[in-house]
Amino acid sequence: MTTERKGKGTIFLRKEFCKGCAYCIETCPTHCLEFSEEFNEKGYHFPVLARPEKCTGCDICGMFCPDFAIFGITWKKMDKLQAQKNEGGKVESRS
Amino acid sequence: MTTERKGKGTIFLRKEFCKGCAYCIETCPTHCLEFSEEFNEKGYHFPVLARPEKCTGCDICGMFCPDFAIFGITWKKMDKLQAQKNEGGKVESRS
Amino acid sequence: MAKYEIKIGGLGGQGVILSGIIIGRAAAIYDGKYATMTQSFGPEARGSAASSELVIDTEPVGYPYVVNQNILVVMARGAYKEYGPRLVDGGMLLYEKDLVPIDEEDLKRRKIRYFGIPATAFAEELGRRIVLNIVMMGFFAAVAGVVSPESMEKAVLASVPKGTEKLNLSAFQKGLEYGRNLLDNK
Amino acid sequence: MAKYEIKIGGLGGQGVILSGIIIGRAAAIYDGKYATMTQSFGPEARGSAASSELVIDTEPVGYPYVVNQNILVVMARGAYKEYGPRLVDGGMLLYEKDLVPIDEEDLKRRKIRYFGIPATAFAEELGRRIVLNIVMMGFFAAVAGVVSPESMEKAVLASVPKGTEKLNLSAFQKGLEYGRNLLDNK
Amino acid sequence: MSEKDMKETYEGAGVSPQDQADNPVDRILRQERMPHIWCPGCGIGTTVNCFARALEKLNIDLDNLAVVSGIGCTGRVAGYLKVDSFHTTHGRAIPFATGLKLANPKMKVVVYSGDGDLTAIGGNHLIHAARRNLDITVILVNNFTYGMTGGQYAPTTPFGSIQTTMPYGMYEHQFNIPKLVAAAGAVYVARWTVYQVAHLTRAMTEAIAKKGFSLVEVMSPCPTLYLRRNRLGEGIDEVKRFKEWAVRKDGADVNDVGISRDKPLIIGKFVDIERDEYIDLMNRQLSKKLGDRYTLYGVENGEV
Amino acid sequence: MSEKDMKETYEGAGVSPQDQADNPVDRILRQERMPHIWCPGCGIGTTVNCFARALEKLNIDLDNLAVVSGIGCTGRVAGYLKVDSFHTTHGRAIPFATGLKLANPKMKVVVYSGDGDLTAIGGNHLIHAARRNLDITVILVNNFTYGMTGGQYAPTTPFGSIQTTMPYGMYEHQFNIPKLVAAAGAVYVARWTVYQVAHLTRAMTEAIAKKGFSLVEVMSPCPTLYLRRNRLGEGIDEVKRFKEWAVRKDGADVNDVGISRDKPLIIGKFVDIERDEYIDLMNRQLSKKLGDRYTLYGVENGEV
Amino acid sequence: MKADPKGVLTGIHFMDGNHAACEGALAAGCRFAAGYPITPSTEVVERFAARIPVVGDGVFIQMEDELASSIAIQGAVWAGRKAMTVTSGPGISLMQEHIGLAATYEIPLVFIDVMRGGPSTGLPTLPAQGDIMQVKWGSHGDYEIITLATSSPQECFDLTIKAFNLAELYRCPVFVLLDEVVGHMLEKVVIPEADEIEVQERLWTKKTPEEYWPYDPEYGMIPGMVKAGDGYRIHTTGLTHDHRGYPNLNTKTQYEMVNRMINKIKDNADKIIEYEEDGVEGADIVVIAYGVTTRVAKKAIEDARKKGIKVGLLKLVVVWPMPEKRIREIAKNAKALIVAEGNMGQLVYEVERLAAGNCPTTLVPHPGGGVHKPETIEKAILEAAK
Amino acid sequence: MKADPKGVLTGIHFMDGNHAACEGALAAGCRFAAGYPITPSTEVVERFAARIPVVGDGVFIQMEDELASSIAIQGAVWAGRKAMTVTSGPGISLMQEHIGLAATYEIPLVFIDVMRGGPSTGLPTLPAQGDIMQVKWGSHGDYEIITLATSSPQECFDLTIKAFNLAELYRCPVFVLLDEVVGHMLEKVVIPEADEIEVQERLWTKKTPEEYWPYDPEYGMIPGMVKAGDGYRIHTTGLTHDHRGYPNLNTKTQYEMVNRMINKIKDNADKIIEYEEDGVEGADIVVIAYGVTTRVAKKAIEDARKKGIKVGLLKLVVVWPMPEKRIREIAKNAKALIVAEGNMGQLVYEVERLAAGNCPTTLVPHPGGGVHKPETIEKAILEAAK
Ligand SMILES: Cc1ncc(C[n+]2csc(CCOP(=O)(O)OP(=O)(O)O)c2C)c(N)n1
Ligand SMILES: Cc1ncc(C[n+]2csc(CCOP(=O)(O)OP(=O)(O)O)c2C)c(N)n1
Ligand code: SF4
Ligand code: SF4
Ligand code: SF4
Ligand code: SF4
Ligand code: SF4
Ligand code: SF4
Ligand SMILES: [Mg+2]
Ligand SMILES: [Mg+2]
Repeated sequence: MTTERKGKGTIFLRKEFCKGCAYCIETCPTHCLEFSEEFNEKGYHFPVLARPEKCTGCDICGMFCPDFAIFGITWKKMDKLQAQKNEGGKVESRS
Repeated sequence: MTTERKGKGTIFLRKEFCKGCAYCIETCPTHCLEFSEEFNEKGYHFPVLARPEKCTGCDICGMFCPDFAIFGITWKKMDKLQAQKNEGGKVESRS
Repeated sequence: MAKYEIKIGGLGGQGVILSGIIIGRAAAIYDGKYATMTQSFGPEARGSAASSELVIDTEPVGYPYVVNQNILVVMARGAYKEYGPRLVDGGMLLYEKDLVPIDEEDLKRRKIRYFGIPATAFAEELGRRIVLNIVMMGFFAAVAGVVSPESMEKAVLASVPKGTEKLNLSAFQKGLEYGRNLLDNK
Repeated sequence: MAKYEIKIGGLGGQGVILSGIIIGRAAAIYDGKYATMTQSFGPEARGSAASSELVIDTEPVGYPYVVNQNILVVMARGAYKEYGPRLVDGGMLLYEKDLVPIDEEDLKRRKIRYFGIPATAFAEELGRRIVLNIVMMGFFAAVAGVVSPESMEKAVLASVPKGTEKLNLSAFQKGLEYGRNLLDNK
Repeated sequence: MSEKDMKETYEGAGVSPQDQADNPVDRILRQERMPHIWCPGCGIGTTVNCFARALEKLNIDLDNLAVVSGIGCTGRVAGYLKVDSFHTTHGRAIPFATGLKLANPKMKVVVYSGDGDLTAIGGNHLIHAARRNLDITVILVNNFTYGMTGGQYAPTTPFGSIQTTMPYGMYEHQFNIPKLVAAAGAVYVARWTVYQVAHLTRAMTEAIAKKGFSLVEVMSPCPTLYLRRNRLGEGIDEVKRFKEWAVRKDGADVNDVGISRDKPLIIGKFVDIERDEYIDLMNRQLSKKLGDRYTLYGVENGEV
Repeated sequence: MSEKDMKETYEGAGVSPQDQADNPVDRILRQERMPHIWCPGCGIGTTVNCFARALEKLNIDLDNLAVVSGIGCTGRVAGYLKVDSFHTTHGRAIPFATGLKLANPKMKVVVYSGDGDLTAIGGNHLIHAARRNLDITVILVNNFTYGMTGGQYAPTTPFGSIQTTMPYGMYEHQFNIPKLVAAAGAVYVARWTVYQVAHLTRAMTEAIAKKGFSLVEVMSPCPTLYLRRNRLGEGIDEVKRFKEWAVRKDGADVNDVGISRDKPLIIGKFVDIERDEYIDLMNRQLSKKLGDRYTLYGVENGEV
Repeated sequence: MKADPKGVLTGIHFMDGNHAACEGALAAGCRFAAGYPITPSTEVVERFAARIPVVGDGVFIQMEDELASSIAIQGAVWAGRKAMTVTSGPGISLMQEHIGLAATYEIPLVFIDVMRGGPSTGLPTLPAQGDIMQVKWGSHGDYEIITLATSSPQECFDLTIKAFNLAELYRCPVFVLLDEVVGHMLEKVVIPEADEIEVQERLWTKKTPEEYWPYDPEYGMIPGMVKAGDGYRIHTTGLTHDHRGYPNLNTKTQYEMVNRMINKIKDNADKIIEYEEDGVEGADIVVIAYGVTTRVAKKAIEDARKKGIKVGLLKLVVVWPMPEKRIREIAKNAKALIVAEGNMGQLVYEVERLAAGNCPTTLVPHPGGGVHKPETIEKAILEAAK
Repeated sequence: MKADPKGVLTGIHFMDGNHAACEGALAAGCRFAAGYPITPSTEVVERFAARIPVVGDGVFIQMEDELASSIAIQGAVWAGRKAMTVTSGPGISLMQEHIGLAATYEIPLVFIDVMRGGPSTGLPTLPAQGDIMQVKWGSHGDYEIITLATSSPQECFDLTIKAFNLAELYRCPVFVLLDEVVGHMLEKVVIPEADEIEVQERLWTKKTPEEYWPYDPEYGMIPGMVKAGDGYRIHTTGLTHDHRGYPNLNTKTQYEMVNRMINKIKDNADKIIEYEEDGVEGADIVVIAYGVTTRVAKKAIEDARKKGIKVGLLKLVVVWPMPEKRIREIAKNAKALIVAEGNMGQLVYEVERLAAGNCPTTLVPHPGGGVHKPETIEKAILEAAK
């Protein structure tokens, strides 16, 4: 399930963690996030990458998110991680 | 039991309160106090007005004395108090 | 029914506690019954479920919590999920129609009477989403048969902040009417 | 006498507590007896009386305080005044001759043996007024017959600050000799 | 929720494999305890986010990190971090941390707690820790209120603000926290808001790296109990307000950094000085006095 | 000892009648409790002497004066003064005084206690009282030690000094008390030693007269447990040393008044500023919000 | 004395226990409260903070911690006020030194403890009855306190007034215990007219400053009080003190002081004690309970009675001092005593002591976090009846 | 495990109880002490401060107050140390919140309480036994602690070691009580060679970080311990927590937690309990006492025996938990029990409970400020024998 790479990066979202606070949406420097129409289980609107072409993967959204729901990453870093993984290198989860 | 008025003032002493700390002796501006030869009941030497002619009644000894044992007063004030008393005026003890 | 054991569930901020107070006050002060309201609150519930419980009886209430939950009022899906299963057979469910998807089959099987109202929509019509719970209370007054509508109305007036009486009365009326119509049409 | 109940009294700073420790240590560690020392201390005693108590026995000491005060060692007038009357008839009094005026008549009436020593003067002779209590301990060793002089000497050495052993030994000897002479001449 | 589960809940805008999302927060979170209890729009989570990134930057062995919290909404931070973490009693995180650090000096010890916890009931420990200058770091989340107990006034509540125990508006003076801890002896003091995430992260990094007692005051919105009651909107409104309100003045005189809602909110690094650290002082004095009889404490291979 | 007895114990160098000795200390002392427990050469008594004279100068109704002490040698002061006087618990004189003052605002309330009591266990109350700026006065007798308990180190013990719990010399940093209370919000802060009896008396007068939280730090010798252990002689030696050691700098920057035995001891009046008092603030805010529904608190005949 | 109408919110209210307790305090004449927020008690002082500026001539202050609150109120009492503080278990733990001080000062003081689950931080929002021994034994040394337990908002109102009255009468700390669920439970609360509320005035001394000493018994064993500023120029201390309030550190003074402090409660116990009985006379089984547990026990007892068991309820309104004589009597006539309490066994020890082997005493514990199920108590009754 | 010789001052000393207790702590492996000065206890930490830099690898810190000391030691324990604090009644009052925390954390911790006269500031320099109920009941909620009472400097040494060992074995706070007079009494103290001193090592977990949770029972009911920095990355809290140490605020978790915490002591009581009997078997009268009072009681008993009375002594070395079974037995065989204690009646309530009406229980109180006169106890014995 790969997707088109429109911008320099993308976001990950744990929708069910989101409490709809709008921190990410309001602080994204490129204004590429918007609230979903949809509610999550708890009844909150969550962000969607409305303008993926503008996402730089800077993870400012991620730094702001008080609920650890969103996380931005550049394709470059993604590829590096993917490569590491393909080489069998374990992605350290305890630093 | 009046005594000769040699200086401008004199001291009162509660000998048994004295703990012989020398505060009064060392701080008297006119150096008119000295330790007694005698001990008091607790075994301390107490001050005596060795040079009464030099006492100004300034009560600096009294301000320093940590044991509320000594108190200096001018003859002038003494006379005033005496006069008040003679007039039947009560010397207020609770101000 | 002499004894009602009512649970009101929703999300924090929906006025679940105030709803409990209104019903309790109506019953205890204006309807001459005994009413005990308890509330579950606390940090663990922050930003999630909130609930209040009411025991209404004609004699003094001993055990203060709901045991035989025979009426459930829910304003959020989570609350329905959590408290729905605890409704006793033959009990009654009042729910916010647009927010709470119900399982009609299950309810029917358990012989539970259920009544929905689009309270949020009504509240929004009145311009203040916040009066959703008062709409619910009007609805409750009409449908539940626990306390008289008159007492409920008095209790609403006694419980809402000063200056908001009119708005809240409209909300209450809205719910009441909707409820009455619903009953008439059933 | 199997059991000694000793009170040592003086002024704060005279080494009253150390005296108690020395006798206790001599008895408990070097003389194979049982010794319990207690001390009265505290803010109320600041700058005034200080005292220590010793119970020495051939069997373990139960009640820790002095009840039958049969030996009194005093280094200040106040202490004599306070503890003198509590000496049991037939007891023993050791006192600093120059500091403590005694009431010989009273003592004789109560059959109390009393021995004085100008310990302060001796201490001053040795150049340190502070060893007054050690002079007293030498005197005690000679006169009291509670603990052996050898044990007392060891206890003095074990109890005084390092570097002061010589001075303290001289002080002890001084008191011991004076005491022995006194006994010989009595 | 397990770490794996948590990763899998990510919706990666269609990206796969999802577990490549190398989020530093996820690595330090106790995933099984998510989601956390904080309200929508509460800034505490954002500070934790920054903290995770600060640790990443510091590149320290997390096995040697301990986080100690008192009681309060912020006090729950310790419980969400996958390090040795201690939820203590109200106001007493600092003395607990003092014992921990002193007993095992190799640990990096961070106290993470709220304004009420650290400056009201815990005020004495705060100033004494600053005085001693033992090497610990305090992250103080200032949300102008006692969040956990329902919004009572704190020694930080601004003049005029409504709180449950100040129903007619705050009339007590506030602490100027940087000034107070600086006066007590802190060697590093900074203040940021949750708006300046990058600065905040750097400040946390610096504070943890700094030897001695360091403190970072983080201004953070409490929408539920402070903002709404004072008609100041939601969390995001305060975050945006911080942007306007805050004026950065590194090296500002701590006398000038008292907070009032009518005046600019001075932020920045206010104090960064050198002063002998506690264990160093202890080792120095005891060695001086005891010579060979004393072995340096907490020193492994010549290094503290 | 009754007042009369006490007067009769005076030996007036032959002067008669002796009861004419109009000593202000005698009037404020509980004569029946004399002599006091303080050691020979302890400076606490001297501070009381100055306090009595300060009261005389202020010419206030002593019925409206309350003195509150914590526990310690200095803590015994309250017990010797013939005013409403309270010996509380260790460190808690200030919150007791806060309750007393707030409950009966016509009282002048003075807290009289030691450095350990007020800055160690009582440190939190000290800074919070300074913050609130309720109108009370603190006389803090700093003798570098915990006297009452036998000479343990205090947050004021100078570097290198020997104390029972610092047998090899003090290695902890000290508080700079004027700086700390100023940072917390005190409006009047002065430091004097028992050598400057006249200045000290005036400072006490000013502090009591000042509206708001005021503090006078008095340096005072503890011969028994601090001086002798550090081979610094008797009380009088320290008093004389104060004369040399102390340098008066009114208005000195509180940053510069930390104490070290190697540096000059800065004394003088450091802080004397205006800042709204607690009850005034309360009255103002509540009147503003409640209007006629609120009656000014603690105000008799239009005066507080 | 009748209550001051300014503090009396006459009317019929639907109110929770915490708010009702605050109204009780105001009605009783409390005009000073100091507190430090803690769940589940804070509403009491929140209400006080809102009400007192309007009631007038009083203050609320939020102190920096519980240590400070619990002594600020003592300053206020010496300044002539009726005062209280409010907290929960962790706060009571922090106040222990000052509870002992209040007992030693012998001042009227009310501590409201809204009990949550313990130990330590425990269950901040959930009920328990785990502080019942703590309030009696938590401070060092020998002293006596009075403790009331409430089971409904109405009782929170009524018993808070009673607590203030007892505090004044016996010059001692009085505790009002609310189970969390009682504190947060709303029920009808009837607040009568001010002139229907009996309020105990402070036992002011009748002596002149010259005759007066603060610990000279004046009202029975109780010394009369003065307030700061009235010219009595008193001294008081937490040290062992004589009748003058001056430290006097010896066994004799200690004995006189402690003995009177203890006996003023013990000897007046019959006047202080309050309990309610329901079918105790002639019962085989007697359930002893306090606070919310009494409500559950009632249900259990009703159910058991339906099964033919002769079971009664002894509800302790005043828990400390215990109704010792009555419990001893009951134990002699009953087949078994059952103590149901919201802890793992605390008051049961006292009941067992008083039972003196005359009948067995069974504990029905609850660890906290909720209240007993009536069935649990009923089961214990049925078991005991076998 | 044998004691580390570095901490053992082998030899025969003439030493007071406070110093001996410090030596006991050092011998037991205590390497961290935090304290706040208070008469009459301070010498314990004064000695520690002097000794620890030379013993090595340890610290003493004087904290700003008792609250701080009593939690600094908990940080130290989690950092792997054996730790203690030392105080007297007022300090114990201030430590109550942290005593509950230690119980809830389930950490080994020793509190030395050198008891002075109370309540409040009381008699700072004079003995009493007024904290005996406080140490058991002073904190809120349900928890269990262990308490030892010493009657001589030798016991101060021996029982402090025992206290540390029990703390490690049961992961709970252990109190060592010294009467002031014991703390300041000098007697012979024999400190054996290090290899003659049995020291309980911490019950370190045997599990890996992956398997480990801090409240999983591992040694019987007791969870194994880890220390900060060892990679286990634990969490703990004073909130009601599950086996993982995570907050879990409900009755079930509460029950599991509290129940295990209590039962690990109750179920092991037989192993923990220590008492000494002197002529209890066959005695008509049994005197029960602890601490210094046992010494006085011995004298009284000897004197009474001379008068032909069959009287025995039960000396409680471990006071909490009480030797319940033994006392119940004794009560069945004796004509009367006498409790002599340095307070106005505290432990006597427990003894009376255990006597269960089988024989009367008489209190011989002492208000503090001294110890009983042997005659006073003897009189009570003679009275009871009538
Ligand atoms: C001894 C004690 N007193 C009071 C409390 C109640 N309490 C819990 S958190 C808290 C205040 C928290 O405020 P803050 O530290 O600012 O944290 P926030 O919730 O705002 O993050 C209080 C008073 C407690 N748990 N323990
Ligand atoms: C709760 C409590 N902790 C400790 C003590 C013991 N204590 C009494 S006075 C004192 C220190 C006094 O020092 P300071 O305030 O400087 O007064 P000083 O005696 O030096 O005048 C201490 C620690 C106590 N009484 N109560
Ligand atoms: S990663 Fe950066 S650009 Fe992309 S959504 Fe997040 S904040 Fe915006
Ligand atoms: S910041 Fe996080 S919680 Fe807030 S809206 Fe964005 S994803 Fe949701
Ligand atoms: S009154 Fe003055 S001059 Fe006279 S002795 Fe005293 S200090 Fe000296
Ligand atoms: S100052 Fe007072 S105590 Fe000191 S020597 Fe002089 S009279 Fe005596
Ligand atoms: S109450 Fe305030 S501080 Fe606490 S979680 Fe909610 S928003 Fe955050
Ligand atoms: S111990 Fe020190 S402070 Fe206390 S009375 Fe003696 S000299 Fe003064
Ligand atoms: Mg906060
Ligand atoms: Mg001091």
